[in-house]
Amino acid sequence: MEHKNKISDLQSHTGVEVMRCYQCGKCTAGCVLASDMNYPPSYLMRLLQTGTRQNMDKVLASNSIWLCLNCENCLGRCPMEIDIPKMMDYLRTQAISQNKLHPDSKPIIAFHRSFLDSVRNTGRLYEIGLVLSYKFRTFNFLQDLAIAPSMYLKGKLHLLPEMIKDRRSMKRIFAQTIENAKTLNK
Amino acid sequence: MKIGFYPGCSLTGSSREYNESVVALAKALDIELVEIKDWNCCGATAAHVMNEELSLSLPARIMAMAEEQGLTEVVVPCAACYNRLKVTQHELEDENKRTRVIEILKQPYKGDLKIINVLQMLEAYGAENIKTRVTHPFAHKVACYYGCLLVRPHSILKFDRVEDPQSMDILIKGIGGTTLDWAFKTECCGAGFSVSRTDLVAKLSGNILKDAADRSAEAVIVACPLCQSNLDMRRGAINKTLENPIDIPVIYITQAIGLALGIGAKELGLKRHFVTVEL
Amino acid sequence: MSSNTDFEPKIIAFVCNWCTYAGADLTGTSRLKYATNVKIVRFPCTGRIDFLLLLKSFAQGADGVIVSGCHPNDCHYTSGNFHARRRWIAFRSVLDLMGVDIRRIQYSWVSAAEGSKWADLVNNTVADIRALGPYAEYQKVADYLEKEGYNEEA
Amino acid sequence: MSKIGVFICHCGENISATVDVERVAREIGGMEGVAHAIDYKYMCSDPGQTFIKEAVKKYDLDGVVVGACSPRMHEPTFRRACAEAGLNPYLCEMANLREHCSWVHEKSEETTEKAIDLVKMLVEKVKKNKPLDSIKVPVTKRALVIGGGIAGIQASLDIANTGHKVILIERDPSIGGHMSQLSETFPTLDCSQCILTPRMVEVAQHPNIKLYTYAELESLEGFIGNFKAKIRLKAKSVNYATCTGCGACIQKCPVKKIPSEFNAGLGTRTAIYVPFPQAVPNKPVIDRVNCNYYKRGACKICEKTCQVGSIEWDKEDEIITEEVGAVVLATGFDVKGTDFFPEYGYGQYKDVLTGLQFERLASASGPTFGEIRRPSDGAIPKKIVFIACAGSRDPAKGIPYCSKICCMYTAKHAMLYQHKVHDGESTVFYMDIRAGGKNYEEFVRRAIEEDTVNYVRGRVARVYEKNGKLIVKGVDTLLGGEQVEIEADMVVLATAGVASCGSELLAQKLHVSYDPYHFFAEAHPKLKPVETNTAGIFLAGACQAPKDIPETVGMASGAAVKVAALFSNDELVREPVVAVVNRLAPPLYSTCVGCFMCETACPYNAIEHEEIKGRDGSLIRTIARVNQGLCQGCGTCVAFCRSKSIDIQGYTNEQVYAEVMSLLND
Repeated sequence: MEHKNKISDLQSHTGVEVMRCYQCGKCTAGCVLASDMNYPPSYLMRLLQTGTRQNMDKVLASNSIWLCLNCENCLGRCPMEIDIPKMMDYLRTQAISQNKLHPDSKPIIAFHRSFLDSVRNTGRLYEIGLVLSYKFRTFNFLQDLAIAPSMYLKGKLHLLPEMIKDRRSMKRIFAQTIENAKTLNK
Repeated sequence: MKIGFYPGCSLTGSSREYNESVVALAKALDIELVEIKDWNCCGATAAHVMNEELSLSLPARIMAMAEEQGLTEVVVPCAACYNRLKVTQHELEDENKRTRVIEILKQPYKGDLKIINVLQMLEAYGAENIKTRVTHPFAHKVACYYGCLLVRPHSILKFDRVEDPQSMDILIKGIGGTTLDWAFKTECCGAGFSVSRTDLVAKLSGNILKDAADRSAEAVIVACPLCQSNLDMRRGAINKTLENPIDIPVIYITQAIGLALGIGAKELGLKRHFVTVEL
Repeated sequence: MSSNTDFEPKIIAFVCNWCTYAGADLTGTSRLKYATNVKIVRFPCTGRIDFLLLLKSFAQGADGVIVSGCHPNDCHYTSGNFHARRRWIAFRSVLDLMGVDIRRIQYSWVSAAEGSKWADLVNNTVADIRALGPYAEYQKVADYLEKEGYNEEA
Repeated sequence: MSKIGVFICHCGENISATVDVERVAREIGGMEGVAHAIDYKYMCSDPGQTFIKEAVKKYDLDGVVVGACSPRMHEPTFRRACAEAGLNPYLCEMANLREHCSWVHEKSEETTEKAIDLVKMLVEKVKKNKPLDSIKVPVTKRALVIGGGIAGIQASLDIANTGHKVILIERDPSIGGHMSQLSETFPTLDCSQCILTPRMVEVAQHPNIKLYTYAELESLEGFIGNFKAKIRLKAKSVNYATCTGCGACIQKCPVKKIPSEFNAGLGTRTAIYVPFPQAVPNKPVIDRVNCNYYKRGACKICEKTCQVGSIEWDKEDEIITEEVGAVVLATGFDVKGTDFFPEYGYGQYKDVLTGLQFERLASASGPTFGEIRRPSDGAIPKKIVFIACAGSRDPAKGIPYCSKICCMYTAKHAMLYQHKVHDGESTVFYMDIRAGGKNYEEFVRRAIEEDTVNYVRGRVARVYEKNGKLIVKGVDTLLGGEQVEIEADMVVLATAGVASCGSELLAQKLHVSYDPYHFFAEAHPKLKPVETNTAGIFLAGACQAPKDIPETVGMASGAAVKVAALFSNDELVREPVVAVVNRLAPPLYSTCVGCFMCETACPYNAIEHEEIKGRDGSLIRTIARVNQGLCQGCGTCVAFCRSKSIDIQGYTNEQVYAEVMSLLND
């Protein structure tokens, strides 16, 4: 029974039918990061098919869902047209809300958060700001120090952020979406 | 020819040479680009990964602004932005999602905007028409690199063919270049991991450059700032992973065509590349 | 539900010759026992069954009716059972309109290999109809047929 | 007032043990319209039947009801008995007192009463029965076989050997089909052509077989036993009456670069050509699309070289009409080309082949004379990869079904490769191995264990070329999804088997139904695998679904037997259980209002439009008429008929109402 519920649960949230997967492995064969993942895509689909809590936890705690680049090679080639990237999106939000995070996710989430902060505050991406706030999140100060100066010299970095006029709408959008969601999860 | 224009953040920052070349080329081809007023960031991978509603609302606002401005067609040079806008448009065909997003935006959204990428703009303009304006034939053997975001998901983007696309190759041939049949046309470069997982970017982008080099490409042609910055700005990190370093430049399709039309290297922002461009 | 045990419902089964009739034969050859209340009328195919005939049965005092033929795609005549099923779906609304309790019509598929299924079908239907009690509103149906100017001599 | 005889059988004790048969006979005897009612131990026995015959005569009965076993068991027996006594057999009915009563109930009042009800029901029915004559349809004892592959060849020979005439049509210039293209056959590895060509010759020489090659069916009219087939004989541009098949013209033909269909595009042929050396007939045709003369009005070299002047430039297609009694469809299948696979290079890599192309490479009569060589550079591949399920079981590509033969021929290919290239390495990427069949599993195991073929479970994501090698990116799902990359010299795709082109059109010409993939549909998935739902048209081989040779041959012989059975009598006798539209005297003609709901209901296209004309030939109205040759008697039309004008003999409204009434009125 648990099995059934889990599956239908996944489907209602993503519209993805994991039971369609017959484990041909074509997704894994074409995945550029499969070899770096705890579980390559097809293996991950199989874990989901079992529908057991242990395996679901395995998936959420794995680095696979964070290493997935959503390049959609898998979807493009899947004979059963299973939208694995969409499933990955869902699994990531689940992993965050259940706070089951693989260490590999830390820098990635940190980057995304820094990115979004910048967008929230300025309406656009403020690259120096992004890199700085990312570094404070990850305490990885040395990274990219090498290229930053030459980026600046080549005019690829602005010291001051570009701001959009209607920043209030940005605040509103964030407040009603991601921040709202956070409070819900708490 | 007059058309709406959404540069996106990277074109105003780390990839401004792309912006410069697009603008210069448009000018040379008498295409008038009308920038969307007070446009915001599309949210890119970050929003997509972190929160669905956010990932829909940000692009929705951009398109709403364009609609408000009375634009019907918008060219989006950044492949990432192009992908986000197209996918959002598709997702918002769903009644519930659309109403929800509209209430977030507090601003009307019709969703009938025609979103095209740079290749489509040039296609529409016509490879033949471009040919007639060529003054300095682009006589180089190059590898056209499309990446993921231009062609996938095919069911939504419906652009070119998902395996071995051709549109960029056709344009290059049009300006006197020869294109390689190579293996990594649509393999992922690591995209959003540029900062967070430079190691993986080095690995993936390395594979791509290696194949291009093995087939003795003089340059890699791209239409995506993420691909470009990964293959160009990250070249140092990439070369660390390879036995023998690769020095082939990575230039934008707009720069290649610009050169063929006799536009200056500076004007096209070729000086801004990390890997020196001598074409 | 109040089930009056002394009541013996009259049930007619309209079955097709190729699947259910043969299935019922198999019930016999396998000596499976079931209630005597059901009597089989044989048709070439459920597609042949005119549902006004079912109404007539009720009007004449049947307490329940079974319609059974081949499984989908197994129809001896390729599509008769589909026609029957479609007609049955349309017919149900008519019955509702007339206040006939559609639980009194058991629509089923029994293949030539499903002897035991036939026995179960009969027993369950008899139990259900018995629970529903005798069919009293048959006059209603009779009037309806009257109004439709319908008679079997047509 | 009818005179009906009722005969209750004890069936030894099978009925009498739980049913009081004497009481049944007694009570029925008292029924209105029953002239005679008895019970007896074994009604189906000789004495039993004699009782019936005598009673029919003695009481001059106009109806008989036998209360015994299931009519599915003995209805023919008792109807024959009645007929012998001079009573129309269709006035005899059976009440099923055994299977539907005595065997399924305990001994009791109710059981006996049910038995009485059942008999009464049939008595009431018989009162309404009408004498019927079984339908007789004349049979043209000549069969049309469409398709000259192994299925068509087998069916033709089997029918011809029963002494009946066969017309075999083949759209290509030679018979032989796909089997003639194969190298060795699984699981025995015997040479395909060695076992096929003798059969091809036999067909050509058989006195009962008329062979039309380069011919296609134009149209088919009529019904079982009485078809009219129009056949298009495509212009060969060569007079076969005079042509000796010397082949001089082929030697001289200047157009030499046409991809050879027989070699699956790996070899070339000329514009005037014989598809392959063992072709039957072994005479050339001119391919007008590629011939210089037909293209630009000049050349005619073949004409000059022909000693006997057989070239006929102005020959036109010819339409002939043949009358046949049965049709066997044996149009086979096609395979998907490599260009169907974007991820494997859209067919742009010369050394990515289909299974059929590999057959040609492995075949002694092939372009490389049986040596496995790369089409690109003629080198012998040291590493070869076979990809199973290429297109099959792939809903995204529109082919969800399993093509069935690929697992076996892939194992065979790998085996042949290992036998021919001893230092070669072969890898097979598969999802499942489907080796159901006599000695099939053993065959696959042999490939794996003895010929050391490397089987890897997983699909291949893509294939691309790099410095002359084909890079195959696959996966081993049995190692938890470990990626496998192979630098291969040749890749063979076990491409999906699909319906042969034009199947849909042909099916529509013949009014046979077909599945979503254009394979022809059998009449019943289990019990009528070689029949179609159009009486008189049968199926053989892969036109129904992908099949291997043994299955195809078996099916072809099955179809042949059905045809022979049909031809075994001069007239087709069918139960008169068919629909009829009532006819009345003028000015009514019929209660049919011509709405043709029946036509929409009929699965057999048996409803025809009958025009009723006045003396002056003016159209009065159009009503429905049932073609009794096509009608199978399902009666769906009866339920559809608004005006109750169409009815089905043996199950008329009158009859079934009588039955229902008798069950309820007491």
